[in-house]
Amino acid sequence: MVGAGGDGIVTMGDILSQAGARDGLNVIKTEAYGPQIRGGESSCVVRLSPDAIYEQGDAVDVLTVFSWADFGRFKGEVQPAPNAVVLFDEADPVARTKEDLGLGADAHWIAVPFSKLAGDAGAKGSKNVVGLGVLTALVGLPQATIRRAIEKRFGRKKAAVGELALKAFDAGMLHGATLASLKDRGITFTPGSAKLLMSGNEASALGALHAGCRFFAGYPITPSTEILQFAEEWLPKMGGSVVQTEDELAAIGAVVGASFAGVKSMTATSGPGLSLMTEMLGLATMAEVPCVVVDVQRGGPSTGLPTKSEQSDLWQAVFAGHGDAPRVVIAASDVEDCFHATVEAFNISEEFQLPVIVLTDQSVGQRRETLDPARLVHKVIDRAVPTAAELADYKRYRDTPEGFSPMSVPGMKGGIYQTNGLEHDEEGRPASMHVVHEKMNDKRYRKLKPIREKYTRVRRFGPEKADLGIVCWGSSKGAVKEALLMAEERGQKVAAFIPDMIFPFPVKALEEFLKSVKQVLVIEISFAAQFYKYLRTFTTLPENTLLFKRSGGKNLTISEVDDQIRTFFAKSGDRQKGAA
Amino acid sequence: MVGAGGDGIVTMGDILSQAGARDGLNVIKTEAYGPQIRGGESSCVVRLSPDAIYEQGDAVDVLTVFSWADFGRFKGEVQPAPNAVVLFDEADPVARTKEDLGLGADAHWIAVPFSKLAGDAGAKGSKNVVGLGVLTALVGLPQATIRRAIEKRFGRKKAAVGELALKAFDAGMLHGATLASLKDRGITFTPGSAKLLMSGNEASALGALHAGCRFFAGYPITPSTEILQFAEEWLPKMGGSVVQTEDELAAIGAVVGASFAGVKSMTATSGPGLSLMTEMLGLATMAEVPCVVVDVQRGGPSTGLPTKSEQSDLWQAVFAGHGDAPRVVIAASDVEDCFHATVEAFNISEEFQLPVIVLTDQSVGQRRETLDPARLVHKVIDRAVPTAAELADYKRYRDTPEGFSPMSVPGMKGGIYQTNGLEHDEEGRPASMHVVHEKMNDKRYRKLKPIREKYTRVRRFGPEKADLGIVCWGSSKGAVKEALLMAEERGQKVAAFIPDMIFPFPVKALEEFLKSVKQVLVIEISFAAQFYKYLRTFTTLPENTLLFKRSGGKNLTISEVDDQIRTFFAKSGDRQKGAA
Amino acid sequence: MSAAPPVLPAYVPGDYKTDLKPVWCPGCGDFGVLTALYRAMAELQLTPELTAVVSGIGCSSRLPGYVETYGFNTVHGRALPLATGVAVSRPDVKVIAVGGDGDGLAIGGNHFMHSARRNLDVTYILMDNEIYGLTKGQVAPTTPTGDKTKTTHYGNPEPAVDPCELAVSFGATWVGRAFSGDLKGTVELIVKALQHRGFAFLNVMSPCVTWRGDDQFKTLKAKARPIPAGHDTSSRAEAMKYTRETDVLSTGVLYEVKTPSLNDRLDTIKKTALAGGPSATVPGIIKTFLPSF
Amino acid sequence: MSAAPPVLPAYVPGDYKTDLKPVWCPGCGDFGVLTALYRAMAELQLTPELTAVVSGIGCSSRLPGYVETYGFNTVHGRALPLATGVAVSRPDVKVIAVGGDGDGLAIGGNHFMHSARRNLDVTYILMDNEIYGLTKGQVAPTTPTGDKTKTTHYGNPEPAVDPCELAVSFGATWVGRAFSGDLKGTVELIVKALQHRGFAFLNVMSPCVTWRGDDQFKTLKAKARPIPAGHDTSSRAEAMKYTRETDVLSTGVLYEVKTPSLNDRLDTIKKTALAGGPSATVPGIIKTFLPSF
Ligand SMILES: Cc1ncc(C[n+]2csc(CCOP(=O)(O)OP(=O)(O)O)c2C)c(N)n1
Ligand SMILES: Cc1ncc(C[n+]2csc(CCOP(=O)(O)OP(=O)(O)O)c2C)c(N)n1
Ligand code: SF4
Ligand code: SF4
Ligand SMILES: [Mg+2]
Ligand SMILES: [Mg+2]
Repeated sequence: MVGAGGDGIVTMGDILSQAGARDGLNVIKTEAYGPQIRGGESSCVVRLSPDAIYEQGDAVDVLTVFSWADFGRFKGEVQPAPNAVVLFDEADPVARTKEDLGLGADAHWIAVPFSKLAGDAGAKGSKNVVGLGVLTALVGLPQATIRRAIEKRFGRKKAAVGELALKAFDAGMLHGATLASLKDRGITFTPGSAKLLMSGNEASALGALHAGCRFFAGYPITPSTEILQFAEEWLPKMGGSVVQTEDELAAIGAVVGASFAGVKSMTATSGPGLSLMTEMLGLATMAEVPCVVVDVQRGGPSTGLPTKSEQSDLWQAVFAGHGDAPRVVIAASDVEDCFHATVEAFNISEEFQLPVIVLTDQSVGQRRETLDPARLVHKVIDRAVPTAAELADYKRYRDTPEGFSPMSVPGMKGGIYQTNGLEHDEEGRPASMHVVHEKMNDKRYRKLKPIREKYTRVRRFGPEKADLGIVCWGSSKGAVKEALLMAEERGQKVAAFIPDMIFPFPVKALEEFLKSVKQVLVIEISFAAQFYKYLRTFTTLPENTLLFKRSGGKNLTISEVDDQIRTFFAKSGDRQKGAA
Repeated sequence: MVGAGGDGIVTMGDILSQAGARDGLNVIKTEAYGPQIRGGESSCVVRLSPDAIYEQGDAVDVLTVFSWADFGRFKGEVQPAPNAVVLFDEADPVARTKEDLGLGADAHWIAVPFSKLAGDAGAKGSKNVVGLGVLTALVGLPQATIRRAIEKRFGRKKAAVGELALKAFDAGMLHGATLASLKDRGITFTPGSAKLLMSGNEASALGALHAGCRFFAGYPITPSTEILQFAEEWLPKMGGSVVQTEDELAAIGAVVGASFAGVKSMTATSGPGLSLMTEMLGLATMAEVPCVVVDVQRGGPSTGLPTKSEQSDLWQAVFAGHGDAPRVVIAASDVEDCFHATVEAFNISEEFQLPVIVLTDQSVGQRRETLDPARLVHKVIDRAVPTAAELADYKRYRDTPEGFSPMSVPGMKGGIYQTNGLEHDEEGRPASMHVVHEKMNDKRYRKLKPIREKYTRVRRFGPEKADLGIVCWGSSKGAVKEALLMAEERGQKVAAFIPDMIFPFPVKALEEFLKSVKQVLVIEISFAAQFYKYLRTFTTLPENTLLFKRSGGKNLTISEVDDQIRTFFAKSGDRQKGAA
Repeated sequence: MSAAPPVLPAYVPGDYKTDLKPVWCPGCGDFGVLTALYRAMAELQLTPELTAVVSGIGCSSRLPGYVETYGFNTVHGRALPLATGVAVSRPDVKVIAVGGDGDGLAIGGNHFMHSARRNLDVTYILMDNEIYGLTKGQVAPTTPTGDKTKTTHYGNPEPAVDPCELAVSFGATWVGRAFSGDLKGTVELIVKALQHRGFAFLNVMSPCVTWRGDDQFKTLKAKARPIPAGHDTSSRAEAMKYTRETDVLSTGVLYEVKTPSLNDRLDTIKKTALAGGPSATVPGIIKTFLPSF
Repeated sequence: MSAAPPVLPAYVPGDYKTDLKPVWCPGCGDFGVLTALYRAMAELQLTPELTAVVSGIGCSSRLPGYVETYGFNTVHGRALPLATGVAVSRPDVKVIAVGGDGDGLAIGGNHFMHSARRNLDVTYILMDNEIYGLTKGQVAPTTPTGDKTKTTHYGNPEPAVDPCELAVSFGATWVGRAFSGDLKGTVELIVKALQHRGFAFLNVMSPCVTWRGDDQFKTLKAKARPIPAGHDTSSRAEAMKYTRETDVLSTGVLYEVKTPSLNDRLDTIKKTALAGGPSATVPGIIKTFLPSF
């Protein structure tokens, strides 16, 4: 659906996706806007399916356009399938043809009097609802549910408004009925139990609450702000507190302070904010204070592409910071995963007393996806506090086999200690001798071993032995999974390795995977190939490893992955022929 | 020389090193202090030699101790050679023996009435000058020059003071003459023409002035502050300006602003400051504004070890920053090199319009070394500004084969442009489309190719073909070079590869080096092995590559390198026996 | 510092306009500020190529893209550090810094303090809409206590600051307040601010129609009234009287003193440093490192 | 907030002393502040395990290491953000933030502004020696114009700020000035600051004998005199009279108002949020994401 500001595109998408979720369909919805802060063009893509879906999908089967002029502004972003059903406003001053959109013969090109119908229904502004009506009748959508959704949405404030909207919907339905039915182009399904409809940012925030986070400090930044907003609304209802700080330096500082005080804490930001947090993360590592930072990646460098996705904060997350400063980095690959990754981040951070960064990105953070409520459960681990016995002779930084030691919190009588960001001894006293530094560096890095052993979340898809093995991370998962299914149908053996743990990396698992595939293809959305180069720091990739990388600003598409796979098999096919 | 606060250890070292420099000797001098902000113990090591020297040296040949208690506080930092000549104050309440210091039979253990002689000379506070006198007579130092140095130092304000000091010196000489001469333990040389005596930080600042830097903004931080102080004193005398900003965010911001205005600019800092500059460096990359940052590394993470050296800011310099943000990183390996690296940094930054970071460290930045004035010359390159023709149809970010385009500056009528940190097109207009982002990323990264081709400064030492090839960087050079000489004497074939260009890295040169040696040994002062892992990102090191890495807080010693070399040959010897 | 107005060509407001279309929402107060700036620049005949407009990040910070001078829309909160570099390294360039309340008072607050303290040769125009506009409506340091925003569901628990009061305490040597709904008044004040030598701070109340609704404009319009004639602009205590206002919005010059600007002082330093002698050369400096005895 | 003084044990100043020897130079003014703090804490019988002392980096910021409470010597300029986290997340803990003029007014200036604006439940003691001590003597935001330091060879070209004037304009609800050479007076003021609910700012002039010489102590001692009785501490304009002083150093309480502290306000928010109902649970929140029609 594409239209101008005021056409209600977003509302149209909301109603459609809510209705889908209500009937237990799988839904993924994304929105896009023009540069205008408000009143500019907007587009919304909703994918509905009774089967599992992992990506927004490259091409839309049904396209509704209220304004061809605005459609042009989303060139390359909203792509109709060759056989798409295209509905457009007959009153649109701009004219387009099937050919202009490069559609095939089997595409359906339907002019609809959207504006007129809305006007007749006495609700000029309701082109979007009329559109819903036409679609419902034409391709067969859950009519009853959509009606209820409309009622809820518009009737909320004034019942009359709701009724008007329903009138517009019915008008659309009636018109749709006059058109040759295209039910085959719609979806057939039996309504199931309702699903949650949630964005990745909401899932991250929810994960934090579930993990026991009771202090959140943050500074707004696109595309992460929803996490701050969610926390600000819900934490007070759970006895927690939120501070919108003056900047990101203060946000991460307050988080470290609250955690020092014994309260699970986190912040959320995007690239520019993460860069500003670099120094304070070093303090958290040095003073061994747990803290969680969610970084919703956007296009960089600098202010870059604030509203678009990219996977280019990897190096910043793993390597940034002066000195040798170990911290953990976890990636989230879809909406549900944002929940689990955040809980995991708290578990690791609290157990091992070091900062944990969760990398998500705009595509996962801001898209809405249906989830099964039953899956939003995750074990929660709490920080080890000293026992009475341990308090008897307490050393904050006691050098233990696992590298971390019980952390006392204000209120514990015997647990009083003074700490700092200087190198220090087991008691926390400043010490600048090489021997102490070596010993404490060793202590801080020693934690990585148990973490690596205990947290090995990796995903492996595809056959046990494969001709092509794709290694990627984060939001690339969706497109890769769908491409894998397509390859499977073609009988091509392709597997994928997608780690949740970025640092410390599950090296063993990766090396087993490398052994299980004939050739490796690394895929990432980073011009500098940050993931590929990062992999090289700890593992030796086969000589013939392939790399597909590009800048962000556009999510990885299924067809990009599919092309890579096809080309690979085409080539290897040639090689075999050659060999034969 | 070791003593308590007030013993004048530092002055003693100054006079000795100045006299050495005056007579054309090669001098390296380092100082160390206790945790006390003032009045604490202090030590000073001066190495004098007619031959070239590259390091402070591990063990001192002549040790003067005014207080054994304070000597103890420098355990492991000031180490007498087994056969050292040791002078100590007979009045010292604390007693030590040869054995306590683990000295050999051929060591000389001499009690001297320092305090008494000083008192008798009527200058109680002049133990240090008395000490100089004793040393001069005992091991034979350039007497006349030292006298003049003393006169200059103390006579500056009041002639009388100078005379008193000389009296104390003579008293020391007389006493020294009564002792069995140890001239063989001193140095024999013919005075040459005077050399410069300069610290690495001074050399960096000087390099900046030479390169044409006329704006400096900085915030004090140990161990880099001398650069700010030097700039603040000298830039006004050259028509330039210095601002001590409120923090490092402002410092790098002002530098980028001044450079945008067309003035060569730089800042200097250490780890914590560099971490705070992370975001602004991204803007410099995105808006393609030249700027130079000198990072004098200290022990980290966080506040860490502010007064001690480490090589652990490498990842921060190369990888920090959200998004794909290319910038250049250069390392300086000794005092003279601080000059050249800084000029080179300006040349690259101004020619290619991107930020350049110069990595030095506390050991190089704060030690004083003699230099041949004739060597402080370096070609200077200026920024390309648009010609009248180019201004006719000016595009600030015109997409050129080399990736950079002429940069206009305020005052140029046709050169007016508006820029930003958002992704932008060739005119600098904000653009968030993927295609533009891909194109401009490519433009910004394209600069690395000409840089890599044009700036290939690497150092290679040792035989063309070697059994062992050491790869290290920065201040490790000194110890490695001296260890190489020792190996050579033993007839062991050891070569070393020490790059000045860290990013983009001289990969070709490295790979040739790898081919030229049987086995590789990487040496660095970083617990996390930042250099070793960084090398892996772009080159495949041989399976059997050896790594020697440790935390900082203590400079790399010649014997550490020597031990590595000996062990290697011992082992390989065994292997050969085994083979035989 | 401001270049002497050239005799020819005479610039008209339109000459300072770029052909980039503002991304601002229809009705945004920032349009008023932009128009006022064009007029003020024309009134003073600022030479475009000798003028630089620097900003941070925010809706308001997009402004430099619309002004035909050297312009830099930098990163969030750092407009003044960048402006410092331009102003100090190029005293011949007239430097104007602009931005929002979040940019200048939240993340950039410290630079505001120190730029004012130094009496930096910069005119700083803050477009105060009492909200974070670009990020879609979160609380700002100037949002009144109790107001509901995207990040204050239960009403803003925090007191607001008065940017003009801050500027005075920071040591700004010229402090004014304007309302972008009053074009004429805003032009006048921008002209005065640009004419001041040293750090001039002008807080322009510039409504955000999207996240503060139409009420904001209405209430501001209702409250706005010029500072009574006879106000002693040289007294900090007197200036206080027109800060932390609730029922009125006093527009005009709150405070003004004449003291040497940062560039004046740095000039003096260069003179003292040279003490009449020739300027230093690198070879000359190198010599000072030779032991001379 | 400060824990109610326990009946037993009665703490004596020495109980708040750790056995870490201060690294300060002999004669450093910070010794006076430390001693005064011990006495003030004892006078109020602060419970050590329910007290946290937080600082940034600097000579003065080493102080937490010498106080037997939970202590955190953090990074340069960030004492107040860390203190914010402790104070807001643990309202039962008494939080004291300390640091130097460079730490709190240069790199940390913005946090000072916003902590004061929020009326954060923290007592902030700034040890003002008009210099960067730890880094060996560079100019600070409180160094008088014209003074020579390691980074002002030709005399400091920049005007100084008055930390107390800043605090008032930021919205601090308690502002005082002390001189560490006057132990009794400093103890009294620290006690008052600790008793204040909300953000209390105490600027203690604390000489740096090493980089400001002995004169600094002498001049301060000569200038110091208590604010005249009858001073109206509720008026910003009156407080101004005791700021930017040159010939005298007025010690005492400059400004004091009683308004709800940040924690008071956040408390109210929690009540409103729950509106009498039970607190939210994660499963409950999850349900709100189910389409309900
Ligand atoms: C380091 C950093 N943090 C956060 C952001 C996100 N951000 C962009 S503009 C802005 C604030 C906008 O408010 P204001 O400065 O008042 O400008 P306005 O849009 O209201 O004119 C924020 C928080 C950013 N771009 N960079
Ligand atoms: C990010 C960062 N920048 C700079 C420094 C270096 N530094 C340490 S303390 C200090 C200032 C000390 O002055 P002040 O805060 O007044 O404390 P004082 O030593 O005078 O008590 C500076 C600049 C640092 N540690 N971290
Ligand atoms: S969001 Fe507000 S401030 Fe931003 S452009 Fe729209 S009206 Fe103006
Ligand atoms: S340097 Fe100054 S401030 Fe620091 S301890 Fe010494 S006297 Fe105190
Ligand atoms: Mg705003
Ligand atoms: Mg200080």
